[in-house]
Amino acid sequence: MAVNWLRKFASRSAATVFPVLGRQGEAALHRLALTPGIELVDSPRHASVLLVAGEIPADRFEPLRRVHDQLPHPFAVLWFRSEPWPHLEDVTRIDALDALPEALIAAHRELLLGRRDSASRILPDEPPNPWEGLGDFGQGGEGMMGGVPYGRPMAMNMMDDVRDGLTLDSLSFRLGPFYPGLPPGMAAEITLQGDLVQMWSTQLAPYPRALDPVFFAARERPVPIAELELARAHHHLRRLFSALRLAGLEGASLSALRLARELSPGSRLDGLRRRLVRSGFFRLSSLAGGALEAEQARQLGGPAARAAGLDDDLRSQDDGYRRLGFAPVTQSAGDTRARWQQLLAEIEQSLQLARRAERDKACTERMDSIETPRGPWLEQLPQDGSSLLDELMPGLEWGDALATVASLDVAAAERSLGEAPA
Amino acid sequence: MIVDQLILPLLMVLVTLSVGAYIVAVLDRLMAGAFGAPRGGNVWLAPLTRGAWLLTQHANATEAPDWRAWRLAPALYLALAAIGLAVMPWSASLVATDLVTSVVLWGSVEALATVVIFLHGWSANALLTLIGGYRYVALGLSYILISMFVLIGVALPAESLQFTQVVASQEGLWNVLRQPLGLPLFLIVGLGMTFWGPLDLADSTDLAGGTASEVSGPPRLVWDIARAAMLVAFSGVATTAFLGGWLGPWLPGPLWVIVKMLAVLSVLLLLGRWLPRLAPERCVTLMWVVLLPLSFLALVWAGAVALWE
Amino acid sequence: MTLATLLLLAAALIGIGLYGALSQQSFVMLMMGLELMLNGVMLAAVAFWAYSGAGAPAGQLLTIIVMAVMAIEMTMGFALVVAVFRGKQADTTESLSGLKH
Amino acid sequence: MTESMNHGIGVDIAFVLLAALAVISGWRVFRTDSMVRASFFLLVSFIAVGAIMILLAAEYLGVAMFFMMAVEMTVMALFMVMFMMNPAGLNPMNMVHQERIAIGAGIAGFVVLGAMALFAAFPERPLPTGLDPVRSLGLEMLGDSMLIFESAGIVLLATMIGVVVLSSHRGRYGAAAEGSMPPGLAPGGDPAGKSEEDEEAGGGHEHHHH
Repeated sequence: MAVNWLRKFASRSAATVFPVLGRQGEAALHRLALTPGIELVDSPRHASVLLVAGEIPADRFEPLRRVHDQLPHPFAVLWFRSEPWPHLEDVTRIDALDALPEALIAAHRELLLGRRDSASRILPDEPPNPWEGLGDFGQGGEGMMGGVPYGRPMAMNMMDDVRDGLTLDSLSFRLGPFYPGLPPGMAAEITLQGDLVQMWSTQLAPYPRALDPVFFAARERPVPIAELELARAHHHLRRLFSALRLAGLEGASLSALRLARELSPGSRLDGLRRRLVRSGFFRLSSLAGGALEAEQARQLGGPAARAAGLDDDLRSQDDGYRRLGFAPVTQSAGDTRARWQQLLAEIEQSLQLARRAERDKACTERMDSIETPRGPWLEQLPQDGSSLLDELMPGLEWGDALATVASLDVAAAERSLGEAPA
Repeated sequence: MIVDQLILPLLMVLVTLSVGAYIVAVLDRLMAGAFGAPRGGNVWLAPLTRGAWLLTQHANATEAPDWRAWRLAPALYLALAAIGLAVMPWSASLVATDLVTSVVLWGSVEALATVVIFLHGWSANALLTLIGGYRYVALGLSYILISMFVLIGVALPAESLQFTQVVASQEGLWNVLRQPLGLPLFLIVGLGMTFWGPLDLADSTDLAGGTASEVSGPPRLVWDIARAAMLVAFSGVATTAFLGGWLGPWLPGPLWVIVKMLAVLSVLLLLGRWLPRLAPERCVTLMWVVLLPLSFLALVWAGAVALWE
Repeated sequence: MTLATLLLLAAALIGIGLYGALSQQSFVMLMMGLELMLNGVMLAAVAFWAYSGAGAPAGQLLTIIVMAVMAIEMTMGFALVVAVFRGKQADTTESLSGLKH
Repeated sequence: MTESMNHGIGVDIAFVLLAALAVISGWRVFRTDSMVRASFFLLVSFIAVGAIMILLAAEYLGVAMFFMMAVEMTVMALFMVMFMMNPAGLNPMNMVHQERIAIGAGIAGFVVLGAMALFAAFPERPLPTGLDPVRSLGLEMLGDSMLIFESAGIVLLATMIGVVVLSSHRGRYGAAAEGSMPPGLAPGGDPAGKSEEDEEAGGGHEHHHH
């Protein structure tokens, strides 16, 4: 009786959702972030609903199984534009973005009211490896150190340590592909020493990021510059959202998302920029580090390259743009802070161009070279650059490392699978 | 006698604890709404329904945790917050335990909090929780030092280590004016100790929740309540040490304490929503290079003023 | 709670500490044994102060000095351990034969 | 708080519980599988003794005990982890030598001291009523015994300097005399971590090597 009352009361709480992103699943994330009654959480332990958004490639099934089993009972699983695994009972698949928030809230509510059974575990509850004891007391190695209990090396450094005489814990682990601090789909083997990244090796490249269809249209025919520039600003604003969320500025991150949603040539970035400056984002946050060498910047292209001082921008070769008075903006430092300043400047520039282009009804003129928000598109679309992180990450503090990853758009670009964003 | 000395003070602390934690949750939601979080649902009901949800959720297990420490850590943190609230006077006579060394006891609450937060991160036997625990230990020592220097400063004019005496010594002039550096420093320490907002380095988003990233269900509820209660305890001690506690015209003493605590809480929660999280490296530098010398200065200032008076 | 019971408790703590200090191989655990012994000493000092010292402040003072000694013991101990560890990668008493000759 | 001296049954119960806690956790220190656990068991033992001190009206000492030992044991736990001796208790830990002698010595110590406690006659001079222990301690520390404390302060300072010298002669990043630079993450690599100038100037490419 009392329990029933408690559950009834609990069913009015916000639905806590842990999103597992598949290919092009980010649209769901951006929609849910602005929906009242839904709370996106960073850890599967904090969620009551697991949302599988987008197609999950087969090489990420195993991690998905593990994330699935990490949700505490009772929990529900929803598949959004993704094929549920056939052996699961009680699966819910949603394909319409507009129906998603309500489905999530309903799943949470029904779960608590007992109208829906909790999803059951997939993997057996046992250590991934057997205990491998060697020593007198069952320990792995000599004395009480060393060995591999449960098949896992102990957090100790048996190698010669170049950093200091102390065997301060080198901690090796694998992060991703569903860790919210990394780009969707990316996984890496990381060795930390204290708070410092000692080694980073990218294991799974992030999913390609969808480009707005207007960029593909621009390869075939002249398109209005206003439309192209708004799509660019939209792309950048959504990246700003995840970075600001990571930096602990939830309010500002949501206003970036709102700005993206209601983007028009009349939109102004001033409010968001002022807010960021006043909150001390550029001074207090983890933004030092992640400086690109000239060669790395050229390889990556796009805003990251311009933030490192290269003024490569295919737009300056287009007569349509030239008539609007376009000149690339650049920064010099090339680090994370410079990249965010660059991104803000580019969003502002895009909005300005969009206003002027709308007034002049300007269209693009070249079709063989397009500057996408991700980088230049000459013969082929911008390719994946995540291997760059292996060189860039070592030596950064953990906070700086994640902020650097967020500031770099390393994912490849691809055609949007579904409908165009509104 | 048992009723007077045990049950009533206990009740008082429990009520402050639960009401305080609830108010923190509501205020924080209001602030979040003002800063642009999607509005929806009832702000006054939301913390309660969330609590009910966590009560119905199972407490999960990790692989080979230190069960005892893992389950105890949230409860101990809550107990520390309760100790803080117990030594905080509501009026000259209304105080749960009027220990003669209550200022030092509060200092030891801060020191023990370091232990408890580290245990919470360490005992889950998981990666991100461990990093969160270490981060806190690396910073915790500097928080304790700053707070102790500042609190010794308020004990000087009172010539006592007792919070009731500290308030009594502010009859003429509140310490916030007598020792202008004290309150800001103390509030920064408060944000650090509860890892709230800009100083949320132990339970941060870049660690997917840090020390709390592996807990669910009732233990998580206790941990959340404990953090909120610790913030309340901090605002209580700040009110007592710097804002003259129960002193004030017109209103009865306890009401003044409540008003002042609410004001301090609002400032803390506002800072929490307004500022981004500090980089840990920058935070260490800030603490040791800027704030610790400032706290020395605050102490010297307090000593000079005490001699001059 | 009488002087005798308090002193018995102190004796028990000192006994356990003595066992630890003598039996443990690792430096840090050895230091823990010492600290536990000092814990007993402090308790005895306060017990004497309360029951047979007529509240002479010197009793409390002794305890404070023991606390300071503990802090010193720990810092010096750790400094030595760090120095030895860096030099010899040793953290147990057996592996340090240099001090014997 | 002086009424705790003419103590009632509550104080006795509290004492028995705290004494049991102090002894059991003190014993667990040497019987647990993990060094972090060991140091926190020691902390529990200290806290129990501190609480007993508060029962004995030594309020400052008891509370100071919490304060000092919390910090001390945290540092201790961290050092354990740094030396990586089985911090998490994943491997059983039993590293003892001369255990029989040690047990014998421990028991002998307890018996001798216990016998002294039981059979020696100590003068019975309880705390005078109206004594303010904290005030009397403060007056003693900063009045008559000022000299002792000044010298204790100097000893502490000397210790600090000694510790720094001992541990930084060969510093974290190499010999102090050779200009300590963070080493690379690989042998012969660029120094890891950033120097202050790099951060402030924001100049991406040039590194300021010293």
